[in-house]
Amino acid sequence: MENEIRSFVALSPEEIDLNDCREKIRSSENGAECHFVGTVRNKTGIREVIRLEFEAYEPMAVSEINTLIEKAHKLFEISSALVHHRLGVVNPEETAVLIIVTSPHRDAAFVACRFLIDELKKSVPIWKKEVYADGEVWVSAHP
Amino acid sequence: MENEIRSFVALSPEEIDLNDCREKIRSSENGAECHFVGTVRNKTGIREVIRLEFEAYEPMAVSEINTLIEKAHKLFEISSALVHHRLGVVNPEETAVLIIVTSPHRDAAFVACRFLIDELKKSVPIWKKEVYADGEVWVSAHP
Amino acid sequence: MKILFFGITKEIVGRSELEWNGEIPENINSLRKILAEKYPAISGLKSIAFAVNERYANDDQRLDSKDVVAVIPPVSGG
Amino acid sequence: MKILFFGITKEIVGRSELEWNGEIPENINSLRKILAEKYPAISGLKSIAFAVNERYANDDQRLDSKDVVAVIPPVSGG
Repeated sequence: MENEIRSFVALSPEEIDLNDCREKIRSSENGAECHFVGTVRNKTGIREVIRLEFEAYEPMAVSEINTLIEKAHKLFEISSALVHHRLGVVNPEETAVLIIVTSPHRDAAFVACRFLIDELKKSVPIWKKEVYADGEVWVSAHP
Repeated sequence: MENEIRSFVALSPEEIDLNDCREKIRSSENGAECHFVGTVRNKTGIREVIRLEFEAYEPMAVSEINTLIEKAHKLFEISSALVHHRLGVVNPEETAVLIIVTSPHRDAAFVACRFLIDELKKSVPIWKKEVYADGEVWVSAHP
Repeated sequence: MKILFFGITKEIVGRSELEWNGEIPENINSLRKILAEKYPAISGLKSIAFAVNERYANDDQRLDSKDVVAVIPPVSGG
Repeated sequence: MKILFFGITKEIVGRSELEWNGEIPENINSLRKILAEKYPAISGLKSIAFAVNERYANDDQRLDSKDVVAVIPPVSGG
């Protein structure tokens, strides 16, 4: 069916390989792919980040991400979407999240990719703890 | 210097490897990466595309791309940019163009990546011929 | 009724889940008040959302003894 | 003066470059007219831009015998 979307959602402790992920949702009918890669910075302000620790309410996070992909598919003309988020310890320079959207049109690919990362950050039950040499903080927890 | 941009521009007949390209401009200070990948579709409308052939006015194309990267760097808070375009024969499903932008901020990464592909398509002297089973067309050449 | 805790609320409460053996609160808002009283540090957070059976729930959503309720501190994925 | 042709203009003209041995046209606009006359198929294209020494040039840019001029049909990279 032309109007179906291929999608792939994963939460996992393993490192994310971009080329592997692309293979999961590629097709020969789409000219445009937009990717967003969120990587772990080695600093927050002036504090050195040693590692991140991600935790998720896994079944709900997966279903919320699938709902976002369905919304993106209704709003924009996209053919496939992949959202892969790390769990557990993630070290600086590693990929924490990868989003891939394919479409026949680059406009839709960009806008849908942006939509997915923006909404993921707003509503998907995943939490990030930043660990420094001298302490740790659950990001965004306090006012 | 904090305000310098790392950039990498290439026009080449070799296949483009995304992971290799990311390595060329990555740093541990940037949390956001946006990629645009333009791949060759196997159809234009209903015509089956056998292959594309790209040609460029190489020195001018490279300098125009560098100018676009400088503009993007002035307009948006980005840390690095890579533009890699294929030349010669490119087959369906292969990558024709790859753009990578890194930034501390995902907003800047998305907007600058979009800017670079849009402007590349408007002004960089690269030409694409679509080859079908029964003919060929220089894309956009005629009204 | 089962209650799940994540992120900073798991640290505040000291456990990731608990079986609610008392009277079932009337709705999410009642549960919110009970938890705030029992764990004052929760009130110091930017916000708390709730999910019932893996879906976000409004404050007026009624609760049942078979529900799985999740306490959701501000999310910070990505 | 050297003139370079690319894409469809290379096919129309039948070569990728030519050495201009005649009188140097006053400016890009003059050259545009000469080429359109010599190669009528060029007029059928959506547009033609020119570059002088690897930079885009306006129609009033003056030409010199040492210039390298590129004839640029509609670009279609990406």
